[in-house]
Amino acid sequence: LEEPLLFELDTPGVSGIDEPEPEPGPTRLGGLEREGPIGLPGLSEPAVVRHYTRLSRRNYSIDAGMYPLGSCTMKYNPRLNERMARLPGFADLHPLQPEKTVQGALAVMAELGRWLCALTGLPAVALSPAAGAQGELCGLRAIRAALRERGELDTRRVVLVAESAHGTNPATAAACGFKVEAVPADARGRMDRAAFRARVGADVAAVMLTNPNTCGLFESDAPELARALHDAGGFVYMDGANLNALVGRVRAVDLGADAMHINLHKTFSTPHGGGGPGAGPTVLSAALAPFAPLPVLWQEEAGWRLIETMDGARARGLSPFGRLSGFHGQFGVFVRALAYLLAMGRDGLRQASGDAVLNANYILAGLSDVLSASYPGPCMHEALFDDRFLKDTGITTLDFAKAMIDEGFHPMTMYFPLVVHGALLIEPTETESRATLDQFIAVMRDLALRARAGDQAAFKAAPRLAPRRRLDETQAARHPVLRWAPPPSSGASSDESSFRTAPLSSNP
Amino acid sequence: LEEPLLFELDTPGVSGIDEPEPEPGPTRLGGLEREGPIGLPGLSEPAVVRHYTRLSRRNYSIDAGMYPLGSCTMKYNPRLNERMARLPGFADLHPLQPEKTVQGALAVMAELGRWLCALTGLPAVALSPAAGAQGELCGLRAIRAALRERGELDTRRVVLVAESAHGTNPATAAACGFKVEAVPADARGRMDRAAFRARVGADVAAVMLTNPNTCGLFESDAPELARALHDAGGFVYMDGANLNALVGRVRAVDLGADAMHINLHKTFSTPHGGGGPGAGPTVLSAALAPFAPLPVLWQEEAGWRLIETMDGARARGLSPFGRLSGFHGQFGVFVRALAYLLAMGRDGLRQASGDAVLNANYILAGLSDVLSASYPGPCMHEALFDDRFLKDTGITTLDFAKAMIDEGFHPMTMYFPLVVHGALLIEPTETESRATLDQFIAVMRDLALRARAGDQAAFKAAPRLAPRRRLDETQAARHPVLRWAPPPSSGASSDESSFRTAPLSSNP
Amino acid sequence: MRYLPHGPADRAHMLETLGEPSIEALYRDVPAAVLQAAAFPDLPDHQGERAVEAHLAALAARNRPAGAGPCFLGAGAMRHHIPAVVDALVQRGEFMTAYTPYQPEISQGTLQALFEFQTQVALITGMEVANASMYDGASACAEAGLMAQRVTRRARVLVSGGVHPRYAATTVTLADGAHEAVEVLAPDPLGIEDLIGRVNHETACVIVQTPDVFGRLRDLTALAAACHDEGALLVAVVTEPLALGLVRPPGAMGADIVVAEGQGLAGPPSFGGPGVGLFATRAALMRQMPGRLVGQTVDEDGRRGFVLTLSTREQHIRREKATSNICTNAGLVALALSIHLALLGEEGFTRLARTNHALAVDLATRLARLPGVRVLPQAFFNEFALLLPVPAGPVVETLADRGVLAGVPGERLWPDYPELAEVLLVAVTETTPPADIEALVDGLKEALS
Amino acid sequence: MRYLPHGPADRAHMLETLGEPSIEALYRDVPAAVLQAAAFPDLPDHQGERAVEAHLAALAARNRPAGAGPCFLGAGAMRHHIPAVVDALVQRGEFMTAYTPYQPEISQGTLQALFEFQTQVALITGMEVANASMYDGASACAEAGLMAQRVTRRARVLVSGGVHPRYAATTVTLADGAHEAVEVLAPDPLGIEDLIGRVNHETACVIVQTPDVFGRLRDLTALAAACHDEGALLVAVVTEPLALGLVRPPGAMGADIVVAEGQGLAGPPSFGGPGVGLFATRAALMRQMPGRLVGQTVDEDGRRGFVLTLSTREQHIRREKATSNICTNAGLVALALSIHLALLGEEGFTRLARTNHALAVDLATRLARLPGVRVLPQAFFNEFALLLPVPAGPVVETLADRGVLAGVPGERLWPDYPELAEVLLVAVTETTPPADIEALVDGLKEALS
Repeated sequence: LEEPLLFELDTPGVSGIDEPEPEPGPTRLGGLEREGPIGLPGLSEPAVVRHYTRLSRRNYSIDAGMYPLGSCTMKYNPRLNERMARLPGFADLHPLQPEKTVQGALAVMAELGRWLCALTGLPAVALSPAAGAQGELCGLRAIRAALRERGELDTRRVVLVAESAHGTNPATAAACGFKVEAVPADARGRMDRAAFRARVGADVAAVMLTNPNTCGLFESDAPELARALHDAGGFVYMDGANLNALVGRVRAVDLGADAMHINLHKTFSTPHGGGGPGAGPTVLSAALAPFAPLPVLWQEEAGWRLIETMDGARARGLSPFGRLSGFHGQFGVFVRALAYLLAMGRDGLRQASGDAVLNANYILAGLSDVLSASYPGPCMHEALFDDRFLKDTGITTLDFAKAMIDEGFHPMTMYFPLVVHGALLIEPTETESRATLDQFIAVMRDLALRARAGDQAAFKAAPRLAPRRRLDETQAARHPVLRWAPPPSSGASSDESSFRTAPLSSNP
Repeated sequence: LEEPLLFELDTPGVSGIDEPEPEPGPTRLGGLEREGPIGLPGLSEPAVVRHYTRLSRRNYSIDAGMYPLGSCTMKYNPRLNERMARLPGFADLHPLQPEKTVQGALAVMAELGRWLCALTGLPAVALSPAAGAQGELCGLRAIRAALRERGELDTRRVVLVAESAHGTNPATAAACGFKVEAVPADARGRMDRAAFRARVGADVAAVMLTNPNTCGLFESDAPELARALHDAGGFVYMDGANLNALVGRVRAVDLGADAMHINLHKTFSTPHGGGGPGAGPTVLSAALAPFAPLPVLWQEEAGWRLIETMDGARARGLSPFGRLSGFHGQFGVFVRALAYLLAMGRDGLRQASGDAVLNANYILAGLSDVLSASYPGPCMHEALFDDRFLKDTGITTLDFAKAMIDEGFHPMTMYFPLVVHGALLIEPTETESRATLDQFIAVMRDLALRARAGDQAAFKAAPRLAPRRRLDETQAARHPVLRWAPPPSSGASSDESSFRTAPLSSNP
Repeated sequence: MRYLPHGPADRAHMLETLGEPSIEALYRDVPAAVLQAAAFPDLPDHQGERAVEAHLAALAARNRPAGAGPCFLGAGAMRHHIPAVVDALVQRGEFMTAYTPYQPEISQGTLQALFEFQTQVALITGMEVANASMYDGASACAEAGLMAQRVTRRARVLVSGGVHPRYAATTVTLADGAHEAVEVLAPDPLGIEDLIGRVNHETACVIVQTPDVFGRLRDLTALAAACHDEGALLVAVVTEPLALGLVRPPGAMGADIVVAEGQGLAGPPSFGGPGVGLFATRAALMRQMPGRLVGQTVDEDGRRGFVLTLSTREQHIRREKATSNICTNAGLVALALSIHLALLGEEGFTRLARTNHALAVDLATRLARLPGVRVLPQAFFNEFALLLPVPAGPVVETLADRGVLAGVPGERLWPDYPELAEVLLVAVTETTPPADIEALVDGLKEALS
Repeated sequence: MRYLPHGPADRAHMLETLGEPSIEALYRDVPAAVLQAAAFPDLPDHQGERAVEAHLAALAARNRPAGAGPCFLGAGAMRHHIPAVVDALVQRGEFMTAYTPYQPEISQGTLQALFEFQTQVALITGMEVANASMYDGASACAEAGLMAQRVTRRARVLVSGGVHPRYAATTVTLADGAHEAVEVLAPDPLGIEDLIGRVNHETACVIVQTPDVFGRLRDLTALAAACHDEGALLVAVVTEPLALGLVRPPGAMGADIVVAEGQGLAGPPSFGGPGVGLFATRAALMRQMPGRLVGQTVDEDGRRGFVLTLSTREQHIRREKATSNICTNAGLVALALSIHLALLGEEGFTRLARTNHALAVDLATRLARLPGVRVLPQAFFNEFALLLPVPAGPVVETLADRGVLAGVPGERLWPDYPELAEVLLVAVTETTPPADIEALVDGLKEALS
């Protein structure tokens, strides 16, 4: 059965909400009443439940299967976290309640901050970044503010970014007004040490570096390179995307980081939710800490306070670079992450990162003879392969990925990092069992053998067992249809075409 | 991907629960310590979540689609009910708390009881029956107790049961020590009036009658036949299974009922849960009310009380026939049902029963020319067809039902009631939309035409798109395997065979 | 009317299709007088979700949740910590809103889960087979009596005085449907009743509980032998199955049928219902077992699958000759219990049992030091009867006013036995923090002084 | 360690397969000094679910839930009644634990839901297209400023003094990344700021809010015309989208971009996060829109399906040339909002808006009768600023001690503007019962006398 759009299920006059009609009375709308209907469809509560239940069943999810997405850290999302985030004492708090009525919530933020600082060894944390990319922005803005204070903002214009970095790194650096320069990788898949050293200088504001990097390899030179950059007056931004390999074993401070965002929705188990909400608290070194954005959590005799103004911050010796969100950040995500940290504890976190690395190496070893591993092991929490094993088969990494769908697995990350050709980046995380890993390895081996045996047509036709076969992404981008519009036949003449073809030049 | 059994996912040493080991200390077990392991498998929390998520995805459910099961009243289960039943003030109540600490819970029971009495017109209700079948038992035991008090228990030995009745009716009557006699149906699908009148007499304790009956037809003669039986000193037990056609429009009292169970999990929207828990409160006439089982809810000056003893009951003029459950019945189900009743209200319930009947007639009309309707309309809340339309096709009602699965619908009730050949009993309920009904009708029409066109092989092969194809039920019953046992190879020699073949005669 | 999908236009269209003027016209087979009699002047009209929620929340607020303070109530309804996962999974629509799995091809989720449940129940009770659950422990106990009557073709059922009195009463009611042959012995806090001496060739079964209602662990071995010598069955009742993580299961002591109440490991007490009845027996008696059974089989492609089986015992086929009139089970509660057991596993289940016992031993030791207080059972699991120097009922009421739910007083369970008025049943679980234990000890000390 | 599936035997087997002596050996690329430095003496070890729950529940108990008594707080975070269905569906693992839908074949659930969300947002804002959500209203506002800079190739962003000051601050921070060209006007409780007069050929956009932070409904028509005359864009901010059920949407008044905060219709305020930013614009500007977009297409069999589209704007492809560095959205909150709007439908949404407004009119009428109290806006929706005769901060603290959360005092939002100290923002929703309104009126009367 196909599932129509909500708008195609419209039953005029029906609502899934029974609020009573208010008594007629005066209005004070100043003549700004809405004219004409909105166009929202009417559905009963049963119709809504069935619609979304059916839609949900067209999704893959970590609850239903392994997500070997490299650099995405798709681990299990504990249900206790959800229960805790929904306690009325957390969920039903207004952000502007008097501070004396929310001391427990502020204590949650403080306690989470303590964990993050302890695990990274950095002294301060800005909790408010709403996601990893905003955390990067937070870090770079703090660096910019520090440079400004040093009077070097105009001279230090360059941010070095590893070739293998996530796209958010250069995008963020550019959004902060820096000039982005890529640093190449060497044959070992690490940042090229010589190239880096050669580039360090008085015009470099910072380096953005992921460690372990997106090839799943530990950047062994990181402490040394960081020292070199620090000596030259630059800062080190460490991308926390791959923190899951390090938690409880390696501290960012010991790798020379001045700033690092932490994806609570990856490393600390809060759900991805089909694309958010996440949270990207950013830890900061002593040099950057004063520039952390508002609000700043501050402990005083009367209890926890939120410093919300520049004046208030300055009175405490701080120079915030600004603010990133309307209130105090993703509080609901903080509760979930703290629940996870408490549940895992020091020993559990250390075991988890170890198991994550163990699992990745188990996959690397289990597949190295049939897939082409890009670098020798050991890897950290993810294993990188490239498409050499598909040479002359006519099958691409994409075809291979789609064939995995028919075997019941979500594909791994494809075509990233860009430093190898046709990359297949596999991150199992620690919450996959040995039985699942064995099954995954068996499926991957079988697919690789079938690919090499020349079963091209089957791969090109995949997926066949998914809710949809391959979708035409080109058409979607060339003629974007971003919303439903009533069919032309149904009365009011459709202006759907205007959503598609209006030229950019009609822009005022 | 196939999903193994829990036992096949065993990871020794792993647990999904982290309770700390207690301090070693003295035990007081009297030498009755367990010897040897139990054999429960070890699974982490992620493994458990994935196991059950995957299992759940192999189920059909009302959330995902229509369940046109005749006599089952598979309607939408509101989520508000679930939230209400989980309020700590309801869920976290111990049944033996001092009564002064549970006045709200007793008020819930009283309020639910008031609704049930008002809707049926009967003066009393026994809430404790755990399900419909226990409600039947409750009613018949009350009748037995009344007969005993009248000194007629030895003379009134017969319970009349309509030929079309649910199997629970004769089973219950037998369990209460009565002799069961069937009353045939007439050509109109109703209880044969003449046969009934002829059978009424001094040896008849009661009649068990479903109204609307299981052919989906209203027993128009019910008031008259009830009068005849009452005049002859017998009682009328009305099976409440089909109450959904009548709520808010027809009261059981006006049909002559002395007792009727009400399936809260059908008529009043609490979930079926894959087979329970349900609840079967039983309303009773003034003649039967004194015999209602313990506990009896009683209002006194200090508040609500539960009368738990025969002495206590006798002091209030009651003569309970006994008790049916450890505590006070399915309280969690009561909360859900009351939430539903409050949400629907008098007007909503009336509209719901009307919509249920409208939907059934819409289906009857939409299919009558291609399926063979057993009786002319109007029907009540369900529409009955038989397998005449499959004559000479080689396709059975079962084949037809299995083919529906491949079209995305749960099959209707098959081969029941027994009064027609190869019955197909379809009950849409009021919570299916017109769009769904149209889709259902279209699918059924299409299948009927394909069946008559002679597409036998396709029907015999159905279902093909379900998680399983047809299962061998004969083997399951001949060689029952009711539990997993470790495979013989894994150490301790398996005694699995003993679970299968031990002869009944080994019985002491 | 948010639960109704039809708009006015839908109803009009459908009636037009039918050629009917109104919904009321479809009710023409109902006598007019009957339709007219149906008025409901006292019932309110429909209400929105907020209004319903407010009404019920107000009723809930008139109760004192057990967990709002110290609580030592047990006696067949236990409060264990249920992991968040259990309720999250049980509330998946595919489980919660599914019907009985009569169409096995699209019900493998429920069926496999129940097959696993049956296996778990068999394992913890030490029996060979189990059914897919019954309404609750009390009705399972009664059905065990009926089953013994069927198996032995004898009428007499002997119920120990250590069996929960509500179970005994339910058994009398249900097993007495046709005969009046159930004998319930007087409650027996000291454990000196002579069951063995009462078993004879007319006995269908003896029903005994362990830990019994006074918390006492019982060795059933000799009783089982005596039953078997006379051709009777031994039925063992367990109201706290967590005990089976630590103590010898009835199956290992010769019981023929084990019944239990699983609520405590499945969910909150919910004022006593719904619960879930466990029912296990020996393979030889399988076909006499009441209730629903899931069996393993294969599909046309040879893949393992599960079906409801041995349904020829049941009422839809056997009608008046069925083994029982039961038509539903406690599917969703059974599922919750099974998920919890899956989470616990061997380690977690046995460890949780040890934790419960350790707390109970500690509490018993402290309470035994109070002047005039006696702990009755020598051997117990996580619950035990106290003998107070004064009637327990007023003590419980007094402590309730101080926020402590001290336990179940004898008068609540045995109102007909005034000699048990000084008995107080006290239970602890892993949810009982040390401070609560202090509160009980101090509260009792004060109330008794 | 209940979240870890490996037992000791698994780890041993896997290490053996790898030929490695230990997990630690796999960390050999990490300098030894770095490994040795990592000690965490102050962190506790793992804890069971009960212990974690107890710890967090104790922290939660140190807060006063807004719903525990009368609450009139708004100012960008609203408390609406969210039907039980919303959270039940959002918590389905298939939605909650899914990744970003980069593999469309197995992500149609999320994709179709977001496509529906985009349509709903376009409908209620009166715009042509919308994206799949942003972090929150404040960041959406800032992104609108950035987008206007890109579209117009101009730097200057003019922010009305009626825009929520936290939104203005976020916009300054984010839009100032490269330039310092954002001008925020002083707060303007009386609505006399001259925006039109400040628009010129250097203006990228004007950002204005309606209802503004003082609750005032604004007619944007003239301002939009002025912007368009100068080649600038008009950005409209809505912090309470329920208003759009009753008042004319910015799209109908000429806005080019509409941003809003959807939290109030999606879930509880959760101390301010996560929220969900709505972002809608005209079709012509579609390719300059930041954030994730879902588009309709077909699969190989010609069946309708949905994909993430126009991703060439995004950072994984464009890297430093991306329209934005944003990489996630607020998918699950967007889903919640969409489900709620699906439940409401045209009828429910507009009715709920009428209910909110009626309550606000009633409250405003009563409060205006208090001596010395002035209701500032003439036209408002469900929130309005009061001018008190005394500073509002202490009044709020006093009433909080009496259990009434009276509103947001001026000093909380505008600490730098002491002239706004007497302002109190008061909001009502359908969750405000009449008794709470009485409590506020009485409380204020008392506090002011």
